[in-house]
Amino acid sequence: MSVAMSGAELAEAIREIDSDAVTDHSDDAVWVTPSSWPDVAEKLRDLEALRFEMLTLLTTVDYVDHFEVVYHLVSLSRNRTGVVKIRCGEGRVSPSVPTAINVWRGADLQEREAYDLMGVNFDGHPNMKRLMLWEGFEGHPLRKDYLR
Amino acid sequence: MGPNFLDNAFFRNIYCNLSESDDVRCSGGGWLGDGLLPGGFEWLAFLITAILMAAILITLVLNASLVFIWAERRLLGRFQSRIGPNRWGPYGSLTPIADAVKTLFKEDIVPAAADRWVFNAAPVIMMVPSLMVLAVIPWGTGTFLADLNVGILFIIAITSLSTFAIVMAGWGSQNRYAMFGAMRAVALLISYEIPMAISLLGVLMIAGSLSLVSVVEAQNVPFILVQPLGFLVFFIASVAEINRAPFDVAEAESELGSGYHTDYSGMKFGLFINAEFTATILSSAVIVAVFLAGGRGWGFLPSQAWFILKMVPVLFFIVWTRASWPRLRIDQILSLAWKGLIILAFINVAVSAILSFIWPAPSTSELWLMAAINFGVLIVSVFAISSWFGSGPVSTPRMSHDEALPRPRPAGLSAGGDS
Amino acid sequence: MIGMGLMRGLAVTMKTAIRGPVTVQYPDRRVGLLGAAREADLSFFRFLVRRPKDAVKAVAGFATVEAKIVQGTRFRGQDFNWYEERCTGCASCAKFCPLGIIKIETSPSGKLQQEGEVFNIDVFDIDIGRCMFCGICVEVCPYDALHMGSGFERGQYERKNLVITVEELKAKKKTPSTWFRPQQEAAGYNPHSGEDRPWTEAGRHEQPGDKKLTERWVDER
Amino acid sequence: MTLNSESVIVNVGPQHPSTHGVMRLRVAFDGELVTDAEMVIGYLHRGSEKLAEERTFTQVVTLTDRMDYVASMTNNQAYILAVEKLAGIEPTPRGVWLRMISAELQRIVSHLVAVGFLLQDLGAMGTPLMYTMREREDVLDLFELLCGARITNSYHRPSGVFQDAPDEFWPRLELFMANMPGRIDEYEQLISGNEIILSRMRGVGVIQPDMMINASITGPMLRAGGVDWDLRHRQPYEYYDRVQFDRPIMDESDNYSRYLVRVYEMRESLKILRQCIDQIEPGPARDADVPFVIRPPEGDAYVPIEGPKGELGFYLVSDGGISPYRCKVRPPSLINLTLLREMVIGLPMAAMIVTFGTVDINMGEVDR
Repeated sequence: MSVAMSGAELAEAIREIDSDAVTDHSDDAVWVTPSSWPDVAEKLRDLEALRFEMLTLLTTVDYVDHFEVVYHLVSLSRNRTGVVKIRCGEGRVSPSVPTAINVWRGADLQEREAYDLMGVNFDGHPNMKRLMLWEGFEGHPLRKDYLR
Repeated sequence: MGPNFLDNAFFRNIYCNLSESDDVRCSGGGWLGDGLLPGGFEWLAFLITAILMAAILITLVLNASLVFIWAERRLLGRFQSRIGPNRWGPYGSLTPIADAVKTLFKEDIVPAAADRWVFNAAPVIMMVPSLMVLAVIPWGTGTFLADLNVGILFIIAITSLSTFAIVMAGWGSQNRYAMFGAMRAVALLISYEIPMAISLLGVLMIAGSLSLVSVVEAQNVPFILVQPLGFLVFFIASVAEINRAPFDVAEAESELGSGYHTDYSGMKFGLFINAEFTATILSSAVIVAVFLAGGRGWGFLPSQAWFILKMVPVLFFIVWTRASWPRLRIDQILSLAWKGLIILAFINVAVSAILSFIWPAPSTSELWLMAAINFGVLIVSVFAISSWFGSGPVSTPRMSHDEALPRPRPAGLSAGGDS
Repeated sequence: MIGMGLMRGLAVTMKTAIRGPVTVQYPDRRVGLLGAAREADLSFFRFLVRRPKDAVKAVAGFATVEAKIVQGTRFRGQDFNWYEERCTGCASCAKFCPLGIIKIETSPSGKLQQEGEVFNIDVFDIDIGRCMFCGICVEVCPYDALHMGSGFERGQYERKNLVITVEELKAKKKTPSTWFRPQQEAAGYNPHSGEDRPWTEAGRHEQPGDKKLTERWVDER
Repeated sequence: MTLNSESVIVNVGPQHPSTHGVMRLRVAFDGELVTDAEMVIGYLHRGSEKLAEERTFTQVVTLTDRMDYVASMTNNQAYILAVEKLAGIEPTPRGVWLRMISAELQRIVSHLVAVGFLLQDLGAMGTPLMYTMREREDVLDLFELLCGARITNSYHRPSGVFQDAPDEFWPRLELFMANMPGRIDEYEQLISGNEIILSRMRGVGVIQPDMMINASITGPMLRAGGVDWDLRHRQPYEYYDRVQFDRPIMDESDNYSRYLVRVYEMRESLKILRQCIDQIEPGPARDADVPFVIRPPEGDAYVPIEGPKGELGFYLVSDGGISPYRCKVRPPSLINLTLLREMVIGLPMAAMIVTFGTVDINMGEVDR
């Protein structure tokens, strides 16, 4: 049975990597800052105590005043799951998060989809093109202010 | 020696009615007497009879391809636990005709980028070799258009023509799928010409003639028994030559749409399909003539009937393999030809050469002896080749067992318990 | 030895060919001589003697019999069954339809009945050209007035003909599917039998003619 | 000897017999060999996630049917589990067993379709496909008894299933369970030992397990690479901790092992089904107190399940309203395609088609 790491545990572990990274934590999730993300992500994958080898789900949520990128991580060897969230685009302006593709290859298509439908930019992604919709489509349909 | 169709009663009657031939076989005259045409016009009688015979044979073969299409669809259906066509006509037997009518009424599309001449000529050329092979096949006693003394050579030469048609279709339609199919088909056809020709050498050595009629006459024992290895190679090669499963890479519908005839529609497409099925029928006819003693059989049926009866199992096997086996990849097909079949064919040639050196004109009992030796050669060489091609042990999944045992549940609860 | 796997494959296809087809034919079934005899409920020889004409037809492959399609009683068909007597015009179905394809227009009828005022239903259009037969309209109907149908033959040449109107719903023979109607299933009703189901037997509520109900709604007032 | 020839770019799809839907692969060929591949998707994008935001929680079940239309029951299951976690609804035991039964039947169907169409890609004239479709029909008949629909089931509801299985369902299920092992053996006879298939599928499309983990690839593909990762076992949801089953693992990580793992998983599914039938308990199939319109508290929930194609999950965010604020699907089909380019480069065209087939995707789920 996999164990879900609580937000507090995860927050503590991430603070050890980068003391300024954690902004907040809840029961099951931890919020980190976008700037610290590339470093934190790599450590989350590589540190012996954590070993989150797999990024199962990457998604974005539009909370009207800001966007949130949600990472669901799984450690196959430790049989644990963890949730990391990043707030970005405060005030709905240019939401962007550093890409995780160098750490988890599985972020590739998911980041492209998130960019396509939610308009969150993943800096450093080598192929940041629309995935589902065609080039030249205006707007990002999953945003709450998107009107047909 | 007069025209060869004189052996056949029907055509002899027509010919002898028309001409004042002095052939002994015409001595009884025709049904209506002798010589409707004046003397000196034997050539006209010959021409009329020959054209009539060609017309009958071509019509029969083309119609047979319709029957074969129906039979194949019914059989494929059976093999796939379906019914197959059963709506139009008794047991769906008129379905190919309905298909033909439909194909005729379809729009004839020529792609804008296509090379029109090449594109339009390809299906016609595709039909040519199928119909030309018809000429030398001895369908029964006297039922053949030409007893060429190079009959087998003629078949091998003419069937190569279809390569042209396929390349023309692939190139002319300016479609990449078609081009892929055409390139594959060319590689395949050229490769399989060689084992096909070499596998026939053994037959020729024993029969002592290239004429198909003589080959049939030489088969006191069917050559499938005398030349089992030659038969195996020839059968595989001819299935490959006619682009049938498991060698249908040229039209590989799961990869290339439908290969070289992707862009064809209407009756041009129909011609391709018809040529394919005609080629299947004719190659099975060649197999029957060369390896299954042609129209030879017991007296209670005419020789033509024996010939057709022998074609049935060959065609059935071709359909059966089509239903059962997937397609090989083009590189595997080529390596099968160059590394497997050619070697087998050469082994066959060597053994046959020795045997025919020992028995230059084999009697029936000597043929049986040859058959026994050749079966030994078949088994040994196929074993040797397959150990070379061998695929190694097949692994199965290891089962990862569940550590957690099921929690105990209260007993006595049935599945259909009421809710 | 190479080739044994191929031979086993041939054996499997041959076995299947001998076992025979499993196809269900529709709209009618072509039968051979044996099938025709079985269909006529006669032994093979009796069939030959008694009905030689049919036997010849069957041998020629022209004999057809009606196709039998076995379907579950919960089959969600496309001809909706609507019981006018049960409907109050509350429009729950229209509200909860995920696609919004039900159009209801009501007008007050002016007469009071037991469970409150009853509305005339002027329009009850179901655009089954866009319907996905999820059955949620049936699930949310509080009065068991709407049922899924059991039919599936409604091919039309124009999309506009795919709209089921209130007149059609009223006139239709009622063969409701037992989808989300467990009481129908418990009663053993099979919609494919073609039996007309009166509105009094379709729902889970008491019949308004019931004594208890009269007490509850009329006498108490 | 190599020839420096211009590579040919071929559009495989969007309409192509072997792209399993409307998908387009732009492939550069050098002769028969693939030198580059890029996938272009979105032809079937229907905006299901956006549509879900304006439907009530129960109405969204109908949308999940249409994502992976080969495995609607498992989609329903994943979605309903997410809703139950979000709203804190406790399902009834009989409902859970029925959900497991339907999900395992659906897994068999999905694997049947995967195997059948894989053999179709291999050029087997549709014979194995017809056989697998024949068995699929049996399962679809069972689904018709259960819920009146064959493909778009919408069978699961928060707190259970919408209606208990009818009486005639159980004997039919037993009949299916009795027939199925023999049928699977038949496929194995027809397919597994066939030399043509062995030569075409073994050692082709190999992909390293650590690479797969890094690329989030899950499901039979990962298990064919030697990684024992099955969410039914690792994160037991529903009552999967009460049933015993094995997980077939292969180490080759090639096309053949992916195929074989699916065949063996069908047998395991039958085992699970048997235990479900033995253990199912009487009771209501659904909690009558759970209303049609539910209002989960604010928050988010993600529940992954082991779908037939990989980890299938729904991430739901609620703002306390009657419809999900955000509904995100974790589509295994899409994410398993991440490494497609790496897998097919250097292969001949025919092997590319087969490799693509063993990933087992469903375009309804890739594009949503």
